[in-house]
Amino acid sequence: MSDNILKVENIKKSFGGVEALKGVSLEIRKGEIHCLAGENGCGKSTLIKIVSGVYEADEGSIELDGKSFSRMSPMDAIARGVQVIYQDFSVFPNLTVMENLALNMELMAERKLVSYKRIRAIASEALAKLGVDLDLEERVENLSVANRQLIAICRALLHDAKLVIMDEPTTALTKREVKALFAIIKRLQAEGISILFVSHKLDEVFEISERYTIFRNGQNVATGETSGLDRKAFVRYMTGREFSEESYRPAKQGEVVLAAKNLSLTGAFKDLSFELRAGEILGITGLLGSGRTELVQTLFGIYKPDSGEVQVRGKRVRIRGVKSAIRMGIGYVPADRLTEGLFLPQSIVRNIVVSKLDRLSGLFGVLKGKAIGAEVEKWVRELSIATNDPSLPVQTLSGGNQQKVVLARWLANDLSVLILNGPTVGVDIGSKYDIHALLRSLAERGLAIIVISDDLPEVLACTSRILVMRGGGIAEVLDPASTTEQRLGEISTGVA
Amino acid sequence: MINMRRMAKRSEPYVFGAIVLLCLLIQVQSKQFFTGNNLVDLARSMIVPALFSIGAMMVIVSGGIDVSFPAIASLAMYATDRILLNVNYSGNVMLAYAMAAGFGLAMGAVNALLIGVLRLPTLVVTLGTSSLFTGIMQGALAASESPVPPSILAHGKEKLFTATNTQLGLTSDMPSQILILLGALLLVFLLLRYTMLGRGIYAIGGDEAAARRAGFNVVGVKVFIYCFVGAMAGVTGMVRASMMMNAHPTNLLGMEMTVIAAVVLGGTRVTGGLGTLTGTMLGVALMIILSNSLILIGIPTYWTRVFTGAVIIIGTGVTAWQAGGSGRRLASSGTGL
Amino acid sequence: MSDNSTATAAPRIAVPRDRNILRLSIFLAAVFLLMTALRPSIFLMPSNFNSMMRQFPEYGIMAIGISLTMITGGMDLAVVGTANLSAIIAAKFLLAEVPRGAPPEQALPMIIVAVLLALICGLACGAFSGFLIARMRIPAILATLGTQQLFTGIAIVITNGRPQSRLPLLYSQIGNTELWDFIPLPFVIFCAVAIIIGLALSKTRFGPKLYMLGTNAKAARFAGLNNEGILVRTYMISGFLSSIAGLIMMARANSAKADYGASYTMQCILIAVLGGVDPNGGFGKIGGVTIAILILQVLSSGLNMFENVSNFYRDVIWGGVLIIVLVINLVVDGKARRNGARA
Amino acid sequence: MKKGLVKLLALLLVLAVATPLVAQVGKSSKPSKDWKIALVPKDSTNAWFVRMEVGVKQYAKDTGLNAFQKGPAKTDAAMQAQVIQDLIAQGVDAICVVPVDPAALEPVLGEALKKGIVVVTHEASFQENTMYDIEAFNNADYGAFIMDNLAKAMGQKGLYTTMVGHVTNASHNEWADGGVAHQKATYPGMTLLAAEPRVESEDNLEKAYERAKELFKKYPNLKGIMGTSSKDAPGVARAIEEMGLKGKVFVSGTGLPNENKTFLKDGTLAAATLWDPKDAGYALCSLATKILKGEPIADGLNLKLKGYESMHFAPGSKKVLLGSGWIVIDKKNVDSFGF
Repeated sequence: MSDNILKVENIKKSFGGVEALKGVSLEIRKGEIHCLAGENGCGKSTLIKIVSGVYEADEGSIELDGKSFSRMSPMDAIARGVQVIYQDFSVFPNLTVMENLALNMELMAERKLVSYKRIRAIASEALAKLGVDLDLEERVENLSVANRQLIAICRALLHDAKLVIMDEPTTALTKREVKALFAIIKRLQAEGISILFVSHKLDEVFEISERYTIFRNGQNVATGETSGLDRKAFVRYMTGREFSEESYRPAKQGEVVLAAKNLSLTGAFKDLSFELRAGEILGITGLLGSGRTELVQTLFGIYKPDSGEVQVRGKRVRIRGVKSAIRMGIGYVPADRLTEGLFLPQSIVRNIVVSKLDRLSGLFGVLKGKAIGAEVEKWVRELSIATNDPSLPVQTLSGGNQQKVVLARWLANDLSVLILNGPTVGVDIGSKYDIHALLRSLAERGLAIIVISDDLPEVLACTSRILVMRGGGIAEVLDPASTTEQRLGEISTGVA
Repeated sequence: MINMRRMAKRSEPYVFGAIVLLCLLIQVQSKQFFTGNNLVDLARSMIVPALFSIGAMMVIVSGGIDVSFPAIASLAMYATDRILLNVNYSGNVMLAYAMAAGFGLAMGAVNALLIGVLRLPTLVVTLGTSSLFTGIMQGALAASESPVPPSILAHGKEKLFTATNTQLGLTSDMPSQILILLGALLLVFLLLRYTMLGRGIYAIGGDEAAARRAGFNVVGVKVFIYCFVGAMAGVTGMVRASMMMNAHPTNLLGMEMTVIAAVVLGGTRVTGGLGTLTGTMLGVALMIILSNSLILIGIPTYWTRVFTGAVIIIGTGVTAWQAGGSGRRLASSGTGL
Repeated sequence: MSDNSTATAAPRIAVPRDRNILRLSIFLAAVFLLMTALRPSIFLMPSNFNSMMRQFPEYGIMAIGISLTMITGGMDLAVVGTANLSAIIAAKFLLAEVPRGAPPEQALPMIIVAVLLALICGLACGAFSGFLIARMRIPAILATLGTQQLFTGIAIVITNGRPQSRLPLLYSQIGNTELWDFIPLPFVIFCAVAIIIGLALSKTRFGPKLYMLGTNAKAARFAGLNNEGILVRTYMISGFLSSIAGLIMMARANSAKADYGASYTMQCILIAVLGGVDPNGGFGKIGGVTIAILILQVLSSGLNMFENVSNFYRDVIWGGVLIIVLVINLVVDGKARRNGARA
Repeated sequence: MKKGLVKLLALLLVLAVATPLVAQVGKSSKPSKDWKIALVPKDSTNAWFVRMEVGVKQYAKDTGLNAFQKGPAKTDAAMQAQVIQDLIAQGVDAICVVPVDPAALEPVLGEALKKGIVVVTHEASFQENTMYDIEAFNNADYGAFIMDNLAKAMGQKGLYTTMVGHVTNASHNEWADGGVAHQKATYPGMTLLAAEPRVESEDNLEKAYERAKELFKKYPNLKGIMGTSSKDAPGVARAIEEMGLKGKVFVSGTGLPNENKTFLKDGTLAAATLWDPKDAGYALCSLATKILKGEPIADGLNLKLKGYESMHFAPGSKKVLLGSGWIVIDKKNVDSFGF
C-alpha cells in the first residue's frame, strides 16, 4: 500500500475540441490537507469531477486508495471514500436538516421507503461526528450559510470518507465561520481523513494546507510544501504575472461628501455617525449581523432609517429609494453578484447601462444607440472586460469580468460615493488585483469609496481608514497602516 | 410536538382561520352551515376539485406547473365512456376507472416525455398538450354529451350514508366517490412522506442539480409525476361523469386556474419544493365553501363574481403580505413576481 | 442625421433570439401555403384576407398586453374582464347621452368621450391589478384571477348581465370603417399598437427596463430601477390595450356585454408563449407575438373553409405547432449550447 | 378650429360608410348544386346542437344540396362572429344562425346581407339584420308555458324562483322574464323569491344541482324552480330527489328526453318542454333554400315538416315566423322520441 490516498497522472480532458486539462498530475497523501489552487478556468473543477467519477478522463491514470481505475463511476469514487462538498453545498433548502443529512445514505442503500426513525438516527449520528448541534426538524433554508455547509460536511462524513474534496468552501463564509471550518478540517485530519482544499485565496491556503498544487491553463505549474512558498510566488504561479500592492493613502484630505448622523434602523444598527470624504477608501468590517450591510443599504435607499439623518455634501437629504440614492451620486455593488448584482441571461450591454437608461435616452425615452455603444465600449476598454461581443449574455463571462461589469454600471453614473459589499468575493486573484488597482485610481480621482469585506488582508491593503462594527454600532475606527488582521478580528468579535 | 414559531411561518393556519371566519359568517347568515346535510353537500362538491388539486400540488412541488389536467380528465373520461357504450358494457365499474386511468396515464406520458426527458418548460408544454387533447376530443371524437353505461350509472347512485338536516328535514347523500378521494389522499400522503420517490419530488423541487448529485433519478421522478398525475386526472374525469351520471366533455375545462389558485392559496410555493396535502385541502375547502355558499350567505347572483373576486384578492393579499412582511421599513418595495 | 451608421456601429442592446422569429415565420409560410394549396380559390380571395384582418385585432391586441406582463415574469388573466368592463362603461355612457337617431355632429363628441372613458377604465383596471402585484406582492396569476372575477362581476352588476346594444350606429360605422374599402380600421389600430409597443420594447428605455425586471427583480431593485412603478405601468398598459380591444369588440358587435370573448384569455397566453415570450420573464418580442397571432388566424380561417372539418382541429394543430416549435428550438439551440459548453 | 375638424371628420366617416346596411337580396343566380348553406350553432359540443346537426345532415341528404353545420368551439359570441365572418369571406350563399347573442351579430349579419347572402336566424326574434327568423314559438310565450307547467305542479301557490344558464344569456332571460310576467298576470297565489329572483346554473348539470341544494337550505319555503337551460331541470330534479323533497318542491324547464327520462318516470320532474332542434335545423335550411330559389315567403308558409307546416308571422312583424310551438315531454311520451 502506498502513502497516497489519491494519485492521478497525466490526465487529459477536452470538451468539444477545447482542452480543459492538458495532462495534469496530483498526489494526495493519507491524512494530509492539500490545497489545489488556480484561477477560474484553470481546470480545477474538471479534475474534481474526474476524481469523483462525474467525468471520464480522455487519458491518464487514477489511483484511489491503492486501487487503479481506468474508468470510474461516481459510485466507485464514493465506495473508495471520495466525498465532494460542492461550492453550493448541494443541500435541499426545502427539506429538513435530518432529511438533508440522511437522504444520500438512504439512496445509496437503494431504499424505496422512508423511515423517519432511521433518518433521525442517521442524522443524529452525522451531527455527532462533528459535535454539532442543530434542530433536526428545521428547514435548511432557514439556516445560516455556515450551518448549511456543516450539513454538507456531516453528510459527507457518513460515507466513511477517506478523502474530502472541498470546492471553494469559504466563498460565502464570514471570517469567524472560516475559522470554525478550519477547526473542523483539522479535526477531520486528526481522524486520518485527507482533505483536498480547492481555493484561490492565498491567506487560506497558507493557513490551512500542508502541501499545495497549482494549476494554470489546464497544466501543473507548481507543487510542494506550503511552508516553502511565499505570497509573491503563489500569486506568480497562479496568474503568471507579478503584482505589487501597497496600502492606499489619499493624496489630500477631500471634502466630506457623505455623512451619517445618529442613524438608527430597528434590529440592525443604532445611533450611528460617521463621515466619508472624497478620495478616501473607507473599509467597513464586522461580523455578519453587525449591521454593516443594513447600514450601507440604508445609505443606498433600500431601508428607511427610523431616526437620524444622512447628509450629502453637507446638506441633509432624504433618500427615498434606490433611484434617489443614485441621483445623489451613491452607487452600491451588492454582495451577491449572481442574485443581486447581475441579470445573468441578459447582454453585457444591458447589464452595463441598466442604471443609466434614463440618461442614455432622449425624447419619449428613445434610446441613443450611439451613446450606448460608446459608453459600453468605453467601459469594456477601461476596465479591460474580456469580451469581444458585448451583446452576449453576461453569464458567459468569468466571475472577475462579471464583477467588472457591475462596477462599470456604477462608474457610468458619475458617482461621488461608491459602496462595494464584498467586491472580490468569488473573483480570481488576477482580477482581484485589477479591481483593487481600479478602486485606488478611482479614489485618486476624487471618488469616495466604502468597501465592506470579510477579507481582512484586502481591507488592510486597499483602504485608507477602517471602521469596525459590532452589534449595530461602531466599535472602533482604525488606521490600516498601524493595525493587524488579528487586531481587526479581536475588535469585531469583542474579544479584546 | 408543535413548534409555534415554525407554525407561524406557514400559511395553513391563516387559511384555516379564513375558513373558520367564512363558516361563522355562513352560519350567522343562514343558520344552515353546521347541519349534517350541508357538510355532506360541501364534501361532495369538493371531491372533483380536491382530486385535481392533489395532482396539481405534486407538480407544483416538483417545480413545474400543469394546466393540462382538465383536458386529460375530459378526454380520458370521454374516450372510456364511448368505448364502453359501443360495446354495451355492463360489467364492473372498476374497469371504467382502470380504462380512464390508463388513458390518463398515456396522455400524462406525453407530458412526461416532453417535460421529463426533453426538459421543456412545463407551462408551455402543458398549454400545448391541453390544446392538443381538447382538440382531439372535440375534433376527432366529435365529442358531445352522452349517457354513461348502466354500471357507471348505478355507481353514480351509490351512497355511503344519508345525512339529515334536523331543522328542515332535508337529506343529502354522501356519494361513494368520496372514497376515491380519501384513497387518493392516503396513497399520495404515503407516497410523498414515506417513499424515496416522494421525497425525490420534494428534492427536485428544492434543488434539481443537488437532487441529481445526491443520486435521485431526476428524469425518472419527473416521468413518474406526470404519468401519475395524468392517471389521476383520468380517474377524476370518471368520478365526475359517474357523479353526474352523464359524460359531458367540456364541463371540466377551464378549472385549471381555479385549482392552481386553491393549491397556491393552501401554501404550496409557486416555485416548488414546499407544499402539503393539508394545506392543499384547506385551500380547496376555502374555495369550495366560498363558491357553494354564496346563496346561503345571501349574496345576490349578480354579485357573486364581485364577491368571489374580492375574496381571492383579499385572501391572497393577506397571505402574501404576511409572508413578505418583515419588521423593517423598506424605503421602496416591489418584488416583481 | 447619421442614423444608419449608428444602427450598425452600436452593439445590439437585445440578446439575439431572432432565430425563433425566423422559425415562426417559416411555420406561418407553411400554414399559409398549405391552406392555399388545399383551397386556392377560396383562401386567396381578397375577401378572405379582409375577413382575417377584421378578426384578429381584438385578441391580437390583448395578446400583446399579456405578453408585456409575461415579460416582467407575471401574467394578466384579467384582460378579457377589463375589455368588457371598459366597453360596457362606454356603452352605458353612449346609451345615456346619445338619443336614438341623433345626428352625427351630436353623436361624435359623445363617442369621443365614451372612448376616453373606456380607455381610462382600462388604465384604472390595469393600475389596480398592478397595485396588487407590485405593492401587495400577490403572485400575478392569483391577483389577476381575482381581478378578472371582480371586473366581470362589476360588469354584470351594472348591466344585470344583459347586453348593452342599440348603440348609436355611427360608433360601429366608425369602428368598421374600411380604408380603400379593404383595410379595416381595427387592423390599422392593431398595426399601430404592435408597432408602438414593438418600438417601445426595442428602441426606448422601457424595453430594457422591462426585460431586466423580468430577468431578476432583486437585481433590478439594486440597479435603481423603480420596480413597483414599472410593474404598475406594465399592467396599466395591458389594461389600456385591453380597453382598446374592448372598444373594437364593441364596434364589431355593436354592443357590449360582460362575457364577450371569454375564451380569449387562454388563447392569448398560447399566442404569447408560441411567439417566444418566456413565461418566466425577461425575454419576448412583439414581432414573434405578431407572427404567432397570424399563424392562429390563418389556421382558423383556413379551417373554416372546410365544411366537414371541425373547428376543434384548430386546437390540435395549435397545440401541435407549439410543441413542435419547442422541440425544434430544443434540438437546434441545444446543439449550440452543447458545443459551447465548457467545464 | 377643433370643432370644425370634428365636423369634417364626422362627415367623412358618414360618407364613407353610408351605404345602406340591408340591400335587396334573394334569388340566387347560381345553379342550385353550387349553393352552400351553412348553419352556425351556438357551439358544437352541446347535445342540443348535435341534434340540430342531424337535421342539417338529413336535409342535405334529402335534397342533395350542400348544407352543413359549422360552429365555434365554445359558446362565445365573439368566436361565433368570427366563424360567420369567415363564411362570408369564403362565399357561402346562405347562413342560418342560432345566435349566442343576437345583438353581437348585428354588424356581421348586416355585412352578409350587404353581400347578398341569405340570412335566416333562429331563437333571435329581435334580430334586425336577418331576412327571416324562425321561432318554434314566441320566447315570452314559451316562458309562460314553462310557468304553466310549474304552476300546475305547485298547485298555483307558493314561493318560486327562476334559474338561467348564465345571467348573460339572452334567450334564457327572456324565457324567465316571460314566465315571471305570466305568473304575475295569471297566478296571484305564487310569489317570486325576492332575495334571489334569478340564479345561475352555468349551463352545468353539477352546478344546477349544487345551486338548487343551496336554495332549498336557505329558503325552506321555496316550492318551485323554473328552469330555462336544458341542464336546469335535470340538475334541480336530482337535488329534489336526493334531499327528500319529492312531492314538496317542483321544477319545470327545457330538457331533452333522454337526459330527463329517469326523473320524468319517477315523477320528480312533472314535465319538460322542448322543440326538436333537429326539426329546427331542417326548417332553417329549408327556408334558406326557398329564398335562394326566389320563392315567395308569405303567411301560412309550409316547410313540409311537422310543427312547421303552417307558419305565421308574429303580430306586427314581417320577419319573425312562428311555428306551432313546443313539445311537452312527460312520463307517457318520453320513450317515443329516440333522442
